[in-house]
Amino acid sequence: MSAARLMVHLGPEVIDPAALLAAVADPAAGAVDLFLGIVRDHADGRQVTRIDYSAYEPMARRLLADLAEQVAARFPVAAVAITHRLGTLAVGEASVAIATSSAHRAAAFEATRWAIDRLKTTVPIWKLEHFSDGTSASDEARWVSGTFAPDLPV
Amino acid sequence: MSAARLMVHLGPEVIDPAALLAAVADPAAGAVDLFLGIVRDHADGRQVTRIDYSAYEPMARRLLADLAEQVAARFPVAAVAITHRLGTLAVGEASVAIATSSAHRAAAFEATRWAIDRLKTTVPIWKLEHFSDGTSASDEARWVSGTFAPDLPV
Amino acid sequence: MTLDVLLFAGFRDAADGQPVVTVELTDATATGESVYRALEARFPAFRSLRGVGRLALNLEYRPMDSALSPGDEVALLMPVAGG
Amino acid sequence: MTLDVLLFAGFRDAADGQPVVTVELTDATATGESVYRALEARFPAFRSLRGVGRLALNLEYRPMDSALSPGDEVALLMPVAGG
Repeated sequence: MSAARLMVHLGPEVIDPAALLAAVADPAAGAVDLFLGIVRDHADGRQVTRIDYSAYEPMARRLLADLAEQVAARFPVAAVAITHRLGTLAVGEASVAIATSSAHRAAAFEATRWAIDRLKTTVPIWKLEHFSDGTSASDEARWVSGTFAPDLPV
Repeated sequence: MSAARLMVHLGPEVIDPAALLAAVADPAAGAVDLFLGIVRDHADGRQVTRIDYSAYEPMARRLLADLAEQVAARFPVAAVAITHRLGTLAVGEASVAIATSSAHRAAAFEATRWAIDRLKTTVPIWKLEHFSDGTSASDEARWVSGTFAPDLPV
Repeated sequence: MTLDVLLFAGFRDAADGQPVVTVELTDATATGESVYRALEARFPAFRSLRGVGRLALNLEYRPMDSALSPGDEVALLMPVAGG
Repeated sequence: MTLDVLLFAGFRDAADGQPVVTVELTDATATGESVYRALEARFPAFRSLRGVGRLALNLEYRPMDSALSPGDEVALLMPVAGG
Protein backbone atom coordinates (compact mmCIF):
# COMPACT_ATOMS: atom_id res chain seq x y z
CA MET A 1 0.00 0.00 0.00
CA SER A 2 1.55 3.27 -1.09
CA ALA A 3 -0.25 5.05 1.75
CA ALA A 4 1.83 3.26 4.37
CA ARG A 5 3.76 5.53 6.74
CA LEU A 6 7.52 4.98 6.63
CA MET A 7 10.25 5.90 9.14
CA VAL A 8 13.95 5.11 8.85
CA HIS A 9 16.96 6.14 10.91
CA LEU A 10 20.69 5.40 10.92
CA GLY A 11 22.95 6.77 13.61
CA PRO A 12 24.79 6.30 16.90
CA GLU A 13 21.75 6.87 19.16
CA VAL A 14 20.64 4.06 21.47
CA ILE A 15 17.64 2.32 19.90
CA ASP A 16 14.34 2.98 21.69
CA PRO A 17 11.83 0.23 20.85
CA ALA A 18 8.97 2.40 22.14
CA ALA A 19 9.75 4.99 19.47
CA LEU A 20 9.40 2.36 16.73
CA LEU A 21 6.15 1.05 18.22
CA ALA A 22 4.82 4.62 18.34
CA ALA A 23 5.89 5.16 14.73
CA VAL A 24 3.84 2.20 13.47
CA ALA A 25 0.75 2.79 15.65
CA ASP A 26 -2.34 2.99 13.43
CA PRO A 27 -6.05 2.71 14.23
CA ALA A 28 -6.53 0.29 11.32
CA ALA A 29 -3.76 -2.04 12.53
CA GLY A 30 -4.63 -5.13 14.55
CA ALA A 31 -1.07 -6.45 14.63
CA VAL A 32 2.43 -5.12 15.23
CA ASP A 33 5.62 -7.13 14.87
CA LEU A 34 8.90 -5.72 16.20
CA PHE A 35 12.25 -7.37 15.54
CA LEU A 36 15.38 -6.44 17.46
CA GLY A 37 18.87 -7.54 16.47
CA ILE A 38 21.03 -7.69 19.58
CA VAL A 39 24.78 -8.04 20.17
CA ARG A 40 25.14 -11.52 21.66
CA ASP A 41 27.95 -12.78 23.85
CA HIS A 42 29.23 -15.50 21.55
CA ALA A 43 30.04 -16.25 17.92
CA ASP A 44 31.53 -19.46 16.54
CA GLY A 45 32.09 -20.65 20.09
CA ARG A 46 34.15 -17.60 21.09
CA GLN A 47 33.33 -14.90 23.62
CA VAL A 48 32.29 -11.61 22.01
CA THR A 49 33.00 -8.46 24.03
CA ARG A 50 31.64 -5.77 21.69
CA ILE A 51 30.90 -5.00 18.03
CA ASP A 52 31.80 -1.87 16.07
CA TYR A 53 29.17 -1.04 13.43
CA SER A 54 30.22 1.11 10.50
CA ALA A 55 28.43 2.06 7.30
CA TYR A 56 28.72 3.83 3.99
CA GLU A 57 26.31 6.27 5.56
CA PRO A 58 24.74 8.18 2.67
CA MET A 59 24.19 4.99 0.67
CA ALA A 60 22.97 3.06 3.71
CA ARG A 61 20.42 5.81 4.48
CA ARG A 62 19.20 5.73 0.92
CA LEU A 63 18.90 1.95 0.89
CA LEU A 64 17.09 1.92 4.23
CA ALA A 65 14.54 4.33 2.78
CA ASP A 66 14.26 2.16 -0.35
CA LEU A 67 13.84 -0.91 1.86
CA ALA A 68 10.95 0.66 3.78
CA GLU A 69 9.25 1.48 0.48
CA GLN A 70 9.79 -2.06 -0.81
CA VAL A 71 8.26 -3.52 2.36
CA ALA A 72 5.20 -1.30 1.92
CA ALA A 73 4.91 -2.30 -1.75
CA ARG A 74 5.16 -6.04 -1.03
CA PHE A 75 3.03 -6.41 2.09
CA PRO A 76 -0.32 -4.90 3.18
CA VAL A 77 1.19 -2.91 6.03
CA ALA A 78 -0.05 0.29 7.62
CA ALA A 79 3.41 1.50 8.64
CA VAL A 80 7.09 0.49 8.59
CA ALA A 81 9.86 1.74 10.93
CA ILE A 82 13.51 0.75 10.55
CA THR A 83 16.40 1.94 12.72
CA HIS A 84 20.02 0.81 12.51
CA ARG A 85 22.60 1.87 15.05
CA LEU A 86 26.26 2.71 14.35
CA GLY A 87 29.32 2.82 16.60
CA THR A 88 30.54 0.53 19.36
CA LEU A 89 27.84 -1.66 20.93
CA ALA A 90 28.14 -3.76 24.07
CA VAL A 91 26.65 -7.24 24.48
CA GLY A 92 22.89 -6.94 24.98
CA GLU A 93 22.50 -3.71 23.03
CA ALA A 94 20.22 -3.53 19.99
CA SER A 95 21.93 -2.88 16.67
CA VAL A 96 18.81 -2.88 14.52
CA ALA A 97 15.07 -2.60 15.06
CA ILE A 98 12.28 -3.12 12.53
CA ALA A 99 8.59 -2.68 13.29
CA THR A 100 5.61 -3.10 10.99
CA SER A 101 1.87 -2.84 11.60
CA SER A 102 -0.96 -4.39 9.61
CA ALA A 103 -4.66 -5.17 9.84
CA HIS A 104 -3.97 -8.91 10.27
CA ARG A 105 -0.94 -10.56 11.85
CA ALA A 106 0.42 -12.59 8.93
CA ALA A 107 1.43 -9.45 7.03
CA ALA A 108 3.28 -7.91 9.98
CA PHE A 109 5.26 -11.10 10.71
CA GLU A 110 6.13 -11.63 7.05
CA ALA A 111 6.96 -7.98 6.35
CA THR A 112 9.28 -7.67 9.34
CA ARG A 113 11.08 -10.89 8.55
CA TRP A 114 11.49 -10.02 4.89
CA ALA A 115 12.81 -6.58 5.87
CA ILE A 116 15.54 -7.87 8.19
CA ASP A 117 16.60 -10.56 5.69
CA ARG A 118 16.82 -7.94 2.95
CA LEU A 119 18.55 -5.36 5.14
CA LYS A 120 21.29 -7.84 6.04
CA THR A 121 22.13 -8.52 2.38
CA THR A 122 21.75 -5.08 0.79
CA VAL A 123 22.42 -2.18 3.17
CA PRO A 124 26.15 -1.26 3.28
CA ILE A 125 26.84 -1.80 6.97
CA TRP A 126 29.71 -3.87 8.38
CA LYS A 127 30.55 -5.16 11.80
CA LEU A 128 33.90 -5.64 13.46
CA GLU A 129 33.52 -8.25 16.20
CA HIS A 130 35.84 -8.07 19.22
CA PHE A 131 36.68 -11.31 21.00
CA SER A 132 38.21 -12.17 24.30
CA ASP A 133 39.86 -15.39 25.36
CA GLY A 134 39.03 -14.55 28.94
CA THR A 135 42.25 -12.74 29.86
CA SER A 136 41.69 -9.02 30.32
CA ALA A 137 44.60 -8.05 28.10
CA SER A 138 43.42 -9.92 25.04
CA ASP A 139 41.48 -8.17 22.30
CA GLU A 140 41.18 -9.64 18.86
CA ALA A 141 38.87 -8.31 16.20
CA ARG A 142 37.58 -9.61 12.87
CA TRP A 143 35.14 -8.41 10.26
CA VAL A 144 31.99 -10.50 10.35
CA SER A 145 31.70 -12.20 6.98
CA GLY A 146 28.84 -10.74 4.99
CA THR A 147 26.62 -11.56 2.03
CA PHE A 148 25.17 -9.75 -0.95
CA ALA A 149 21.62 -10.48 -2.07
CA PRO A 150 21.86 -12.53 -5.29
CA ASP A 151 19.92 -9.95 -7.31
CA LEU A 152 22.45 -7.13 -6.78
CA PRO A 153 24.49 -6.25 -9.89
CA VAL A 154 27.93 -7.90 -10.01
CA MET B 1 15.46 -25.77 25.72
CA SER B 2 14.21 -26.49 29.20
CA ALA B 3 16.47 -23.75 30.59
CA ALA B 4 14.49 -21.01 28.85
CA ARG B 5 13.12 -18.30 31.13
CA LEU B 6 9.31 -18.00 30.99
CA MET B 7 7.01 -15.15 32.03
CA VAL B 8 3.23 -15.06 31.66
CA HIS B 9 0.60 -12.61 32.86
CA LEU B 10 -3.17 -12.23 32.53
CA GLY B 11 -4.95 -9.21 33.94
CA PRO B 12 -6.47 -5.76 33.44
CA GLU B 13 -3.17 -3.84 33.49
CA VAL B 14 -2.14 -1.84 30.42
CA ILE B 15 0.46 -3.85 28.48
CA ASP B 16 3.98 -2.41 28.65
CA PRO B 17 6.05 -3.70 25.71
CA ALA B 18 9.27 -2.61 27.46
CA ALA B 19 8.50 -5.02 30.30
CA LEU B 20 8.25 -7.93 27.87
CA LEU B 21 11.46 -6.91 26.12
CA ALA B 22 13.21 -6.73 29.50
CA ALA B 23 11.81 -10.16 30.42
CA VAL B 24 13.36 -11.81 27.34
CA ALA B 25 16.72 -9.98 27.44
CA ASP B 26 19.54 -12.53 27.49
CA PRO B 27 23.27 -12.19 26.74
CA ALA B 28 23.13 -15.27 24.50
CA ALA B 29 20.26 -13.87 22.40
CA GLY B 30 21.00 -12.16 19.09
CA ALA B 31 17.34 -11.75 18.16
CA VAL B 32 14.11 -10.67 19.80
CA ASP B 33 10.69 -10.78 18.19
CA LEU B 34 7.76 -9.00 19.84
CA PHE B 35 4.18 -9.37 18.62
CA LEU B 36 1.40 -7.04 19.73
CA GLY B 37 -2.28 -7.71 19.09
CA ILE B 38 -4.10 -4.39 18.95
CA VAL B 39 -7.78 -3.38 18.96
CA ARG B 40 -8.39 -2.08 15.46
CA ASP B 41 -11.05 0.33 14.37
CA HIS B 42 -12.91 -1.94 11.98
CA ALA B 43 -14.20 -5.49 11.58
CA ASP B 44 -16.20 -6.88 8.66
CA GLY B 45 -16.50 -3.35 7.30
CA ARG B 46 -18.07 -1.96 10.48
CA GLN B 47 -16.67 0.62 12.89
CA VAL B 48 -15.42 -0.90 16.15
CA THR B 49 -15.52 1.37 19.19
CA ARG B 50 -14.11 -0.95 21.88
CA ILE B 51 -13.71 -4.62 22.83
CA ASP B 52 -14.43 -6.27 26.18
CA TYR B 53 -12.02 -9.14 26.91
CA SER B 54 -13.13 -11.81 29.37
CA ALA B 55 -11.60 -15.14 30.35
CA TYR B 56 -12.04 -18.25 32.39
CA GLU B 57 -9.18 -16.84 34.41
CA PRO B 58 -7.72 -19.77 36.35
CA MET B 59 -7.77 -22.01 33.29
CA ALA B 60 -6.47 -19.25 31.01
CA ARG B 61 -3.55 -18.61 33.40
CA ARG B 62 -2.73 -22.29 33.45
CA LEU B 63 -2.89 -22.58 29.65
CA LEU B 64 -0.74 -19.47 29.18
CA ALA B 65 1.91 -21.07 31.41
CA ASP B 66 1.59 -24.34 29.45
CA LEU B 67 1.88 -22.37 26.21
CA ALA B 68 5.13 -20.69 27.28
CA GLU B 69 6.55 -24.13 28.17
CA GLN B 70 5.46 -25.55 24.81
CA VAL B 71 7.14 -22.67 22.97
CA ALA B 72 10.38 -23.32 24.86
CA ALA B 73 10.14 -27.05 24.11
CA ARG B 74 9.53 -26.53 20.38
CA PHE B 75 11.94 -23.71 19.55
CA PRO B 76 15.54 -22.93 20.61
CA VAL B 77 14.58 -19.80 22.53
CA ALA B 78 16.36 -18.17 25.46
CA ALA B 79 13.19 -16.69 26.95
CA VAL B 80 9.44 -16.37 26.36
CA ALA B 81 7.10 -13.67 27.72
CA ILE B 82 3.34 -13.68 27.17
CA THR B 83 0.85 -11.12 28.49
CA HIS B 84 -2.87 -10.99 27.78
CA ARG B 85 -5.02 -8.12 28.94
CA LEU B 86 -8.61 -8.34 30.22
CA GLY B 87 -11.38 -5.75 30.51
CA THR B 88 -12.54 -3.00 28.17
CA LEU B 89 -9.97 -1.88 25.59
CA ALA B 90 -10.16 1.13 23.30
CA VAL B 91 -9.06 1.16 19.66
CA GLY B 92 -5.26 1.24 19.51
CA GLU B 93 -4.72 -0.56 22.82
CA ALA B 94 -2.77 -3.82 22.96
CA SER B 95 -4.74 -6.88 24.04
CA VAL B 96 -1.88 -9.36 23.85
CA ALA B 97 1.91 -9.24 23.68
CA ILE B 98 4.32 -12.10 23.05
CA ALA B 99 8.10 -11.74 23.03
CA THR B 100 10.75 -14.38 22.46
CA SER B 101 14.53 -14.19 22.27
CA SER B 102 16.92 -16.59 20.58
CA ALA B 103 20.51 -16.85 19.39
CA HIS B 104 19.44 -16.56 15.72
CA ARG B 105 16.45 -14.75 14.31
CA ALA B 106 14.54 -17.61 12.65
CA ALA B 107 13.70 -19.18 16.01
CA ALA B 108 12.37 -15.95 17.53
CA PHE B 109 10.13 -15.20 14.53
CA GLU B 110 8.81 -18.75 14.37
CA ALA B 111 8.34 -19.13 18.12
CA THR B 112 6.41 -15.87 18.46
CA ARG B 113 4.17 -16.66 15.52
CA TRP B 114 3.47 -20.19 16.71
CA ALA B 115 2.67 -18.85 20.17
CA ILE B 116 0.07 -16.31 19.02
CA ASP B 117 -1.56 -18.84 16.66
CA ARG B 118 -1.76 -21.38 19.48
CA LEU B 119 -2.93 -18.84 22.06
CA LYS B 120 -5.83 -17.79 19.85
CA THR B 121 -7.16 -21.35 19.54
CA THR B 122 -6.53 -22.78 23.01
CA VAL B 123 -6.61 -20.16 25.79
CA PRO B 124 -10.17 -19.56 27.11
CA ILE B 125 -10.52 -15.86 26.38
CA TRP B 126 -13.43 -14.26 24.56
CA LYS B 127 -14.05 -10.85 23.10
CA LEU B 128 -17.24 -8.83 22.88
CA GLU B 129 -16.88 -6.33 20.04
CA HIS B 130 -18.80 -3.06 20.25
CA PHE B 131 -19.82 -1.37 17.01
CA SER B 132 -21.07 2.03 16.09
CA ASP B 133 -22.97 3.10 13.00
CA GLY B 134 -21.66 6.61 13.55
CA THR B 135 -24.52 8.00 15.60
CA SER B 136 -23.50 8.64 19.18
CA ALA B 137 -26.49 6.82 20.65
CA SER B 138 -25.86 3.53 18.84
CA ASP B 139 -24.04 0.68 20.54
CA GLU B 140 -24.28 -2.86 19.31
CA ALA B 141 -22.15 -5.71 20.58
CA ARG B 142 -21.40 -9.24 19.41
CA TRP B 143 -19.13 -12.04 20.52
CA VAL B 144 -16.26 -12.44 18.08
CA SER B 145 -16.53 -15.93 16.62
CA GLY B 146 -13.75 -18.14 17.90
CA THR B 147 -11.97 -21.37 17.05
CA PHE B 148 -10.68 -24.40 18.91
CA ALA B 149 -7.37 -25.96 17.87
CA PRO B 150 -8.18 -29.25 16.10
CA ASP B 151 -6.20 -31.32 18.59
CA LEU B 152 -8.29 -30.34 21.63
CA PRO B 153 -10.52 -33.14 22.96
CA VAL B 154 -14.14 -32.94 21.72
CA MET C 1 -25.21 -35.48 42.01
CA THR C 2 -25.30 -31.69 42.19
CA LEU C 3 -22.65 -29.71 40.27
CA ASP C 4 -21.91 -26.05 39.70
CA VAL C 5 -21.22 -25.32 36.03
CA LEU C 6 -19.21 -22.25 35.07
CA LEU C 7 -20.41 -20.44 31.95
CA PHE C 8 -18.67 -17.81 29.82
CA ALA C 9 -19.38 -15.67 26.76
CA GLY C 10 -22.22 -17.06 24.59
CA PHE C 11 -23.02 -19.86 27.05
CA ARG C 12 -23.46 -17.33 29.85
CA ASP C 13 -25.80 -15.31 27.63
CA ALA C 14 -27.74 -18.53 26.89
CA ALA C 15 -28.22 -19.00 30.65
CA ASP C 16 -29.79 -15.57 31.02
CA GLY C 17 -26.47 -14.06 32.06
CA GLN C 18 -25.72 -16.38 34.97
CA PRO C 19 -21.96 -17.08 35.42
CA VAL C 20 -22.65 -20.23 37.48
CA VAL C 21 -25.59 -22.61 37.15
CA THR C 22 -26.16 -25.46 39.59
CA VAL C 23 -27.46 -28.60 37.89
CA GLU C 24 -28.84 -31.81 39.36
CA LEU C 25 -27.56 -34.83 37.43
CA THR C 26 -29.49 -38.11 37.70
CA ASP C 27 -27.49 -40.29 35.27
CA ALA C 28 -25.80 -43.30 36.87
CA THR C 29 -22.50 -41.98 35.39
CA ALA C 30 -22.73 -38.23 35.04
CA THR C 31 -20.70 -36.77 32.15
CA GLY C 32 -20.24 -33.48 30.36
CA GLU C 33 -23.06 -34.64 28.12
CA SER C 34 -25.35 -34.96 31.17
CA VAL C 35 -24.51 -31.40 32.11
CA TYR C 36 -25.30 -30.17 28.64
CA ARG C 37 -28.69 -31.95 28.61
CA ALA C 38 -29.56 -30.46 32.00
CA LEU C 39 -28.75 -26.97 30.71
CA GLU C 40 -30.77 -27.52 27.53
CA ALA C 41 -33.75 -28.55 29.63
CA ARG C 42 -33.56 -25.33 31.61
CA PHE C 43 -32.39 -22.87 28.95
CA PRO C 44 -33.70 -23.55 25.43
CA ALA C 45 -30.96 -21.29 23.96
CA PHE C 46 -28.46 -24.08 24.66
CA ARG C 47 -30.12 -26.25 22.00
CA SER C 48 -28.86 -24.15 19.09
CA LEU C 49 -25.33 -24.20 20.56
CA ARG C 50 -25.13 -28.02 20.79
CA GLY C 51 -21.79 -29.29 19.47
CA VAL C 52 -20.24 -25.82 19.49
CA GLY C 53 -18.63 -25.84 22.93
CA ARG C 54 -16.08 -27.88 24.82
CA LEU C 55 -15.91 -29.26 28.33
CA ALA C 56 -13.31 -27.99 30.79
CA LEU C 57 -12.81 -30.29 33.77
CA ASN C 58 -10.56 -29.07 36.60
CA LEU C 59 -8.99 -26.45 34.30
CA GLU C 60 -8.26 -28.84 31.43
CA TYR C 61 -9.99 -29.56 28.13
CA ARG C 62 -11.61 -33.01 28.37
CA PRO C 63 -13.89 -35.04 26.07
CA MET C 64 -17.57 -34.20 26.53
CA ASP C 65 -18.28 -37.79 27.62
CA SER C 66 -15.80 -37.63 30.52
CA ALA C 67 -17.21 -38.89 33.82
CA LEU C 68 -17.72 -36.20 36.46
CA SER C 69 -17.30 -36.47 40.22
CA PRO C 70 -18.67 -34.33 43.06
CA GLY C 71 -16.33 -31.39 43.64
CA ASP C 72 -15.06 -31.27 40.06
CA GLU C 73 -14.69 -27.79 38.59
CA VAL C 74 -16.81 -27.98 35.45
CA ALA C 75 -17.07 -25.30 32.75
CA LEU C 76 -18.57 -25.07 29.29
CA LEU C 77 -16.45 -23.08 26.86
CA MET C 78 -17.48 -21.41 23.63
CA PRO C 79 -14.84 -21.39 20.85
CA VAL C 80 -12.03 -19.21 22.14
CA ALA C 81 -11.22 -15.84 20.58
CA GLY C 82 -8.34 -14.31 22.53
CA GLY C 83 -5.49 -12.31 21.09
CA MET D 1 40.79 10.72 -15.19
CA THR D 2 41.33 11.12 -11.47
CA LEU D 3 38.74 9.67 -9.09
CA ASP D 4 38.37 9.43 -5.34
CA VAL D 5 37.38 5.92 -4.27
CA LEU D 6 35.65 5.39 -0.93
CA LEU D 7 36.68 2.28 0.95
CA PHE D 8 35.04 0.51 3.91
CA ALA D 9 35.66 -2.46 6.18
CA GLY D 10 38.05 -5.02 4.68
CA PHE D 11 38.79 -2.87 1.62
CA ARG D 12 39.82 0.00 3.87
CA ASP D 13 42.13 -2.35 5.78
CA ALA D 14 43.59 -3.51 2.44
CA ALA D 15 44.42 0.13 1.64
CA ASP D 16 46.41 0.51 4.85
CA GLY D 17 43.42 2.04 6.63
CA GLN D 18 42.75 4.86 4.20
CA PRO D 19 39.00 5.73 3.87
CA VAL D 20 39.53 7.49 0.53
CA VAL D 21 42.11 6.67 -2.12
CA THR D 22 42.63 8.85 -5.19
CA VAL D 23 43.35 6.81 -8.32
CA GLU D 24 44.49 7.90 -11.76
CA LEU D 25 42.67 5.96 -14.48
CA THR D 26 44.22 5.80 -17.94
CA ASP D 27 41.72 3.47 -19.72
CA ALA D 28 39.87 5.09 -22.63
CA THR D 29 36.64 4.11 -20.88
CA ALA D 30 37.28 3.96 -17.16
CA THR D 31 35.10 1.42 -15.28
CA GLY D 32 34.85 -0.11 -11.82
CA GLU D 33 37.23 -2.72 -13.14
CA SER D 34 39.80 0.00 -13.92
CA VAL D 35 39.48 1.27 -10.36
CA TYR D 36 40.04 -2.19 -8.98
CA ARG D 37 43.16 -2.74 -11.09
CA ALA D 38 44.57 0.61 -9.97
CA LEU D 39 44.02 -0.36 -6.33
CA GLU D 40 45.59 -3.80 -6.85
CA ALA D 41 48.65 -2.12 -8.35
CA ARG D 42 49.06 0.05 -5.29
CA PHE D 43 47.88 -2.28 -2.51
CA PRO D 44 48.72 -5.97 -3.07
CA ALA D 45 46.12 -6.96 -0.42
CA PHE D 46 43.39 -6.14 -2.98
CA ARG D 47 44.47 -9.12 -5.10
CA SER D 48 43.18 -11.72 -2.68
CA LEU D 49 39.85 -9.85 -2.46
CA ARG D 50 39.23 -9.84 -6.21
CA GLY D 51 35.65 -10.82 -7.04
CA VAL D 52 34.52 -10.41 -3.44
CA GLY D 53 33.29 -6.82 -3.54
CA ARG D 54 30.77 -4.75 -5.42
CA LEU D 55 30.83 -1.34 -7.03
CA ALA D 56 28.67 1.48 -5.69
CA LEU D 57 28.24 4.36 -8.11
CA ASN D 58 26.49 7.51 -6.88
CA LEU D 59 24.99 5.59 -3.94
CA GLU D 60 23.67 2.68 -6.03
CA TYR D 61 24.94 -0.84 -6.67
CA ARG D 62 26.15 -1.00 -10.28
CA PRO D 63 27.91 -3.68 -12.37
CA MET D 64 31.70 -3.62 -11.97
CA ASP D 65 32.10 -2.85 -15.69
CA SER D 66 29.99 0.33 -15.48
CA ALA D 67 31.59 3.36 -17.13
CA LEU D 68 32.68 6.08 -14.70
CA SER D 69 32.68 9.83 -15.23
CA PRO D 70 34.58 12.62 -13.46
CA GLY D 71 32.69 13.67 -10.34
CA ASP D 72 31.05 10.27 -9.80
CA GLU D 73 30.93 9.07 -6.20
CA VAL D 74 32.64 5.70 -6.38
CA ALA D 75 32.93 3.16 -3.57
CA LEU D 76 34.04 -0.44 -3.23
CA LEU D 77 31.91 -2.48 -0.85
CA MET D 78 32.76 -5.69 0.92
CA PRO D 79 29.86 -8.15 1.42
CA VAL D 80 27.48 -6.40 3.80
CA ALA D 81 26.89 -7.63 7.33
CA GLY D 82 24.45 -5.26 9.00
CA GLY D 83 21.71 -6.22 11.39
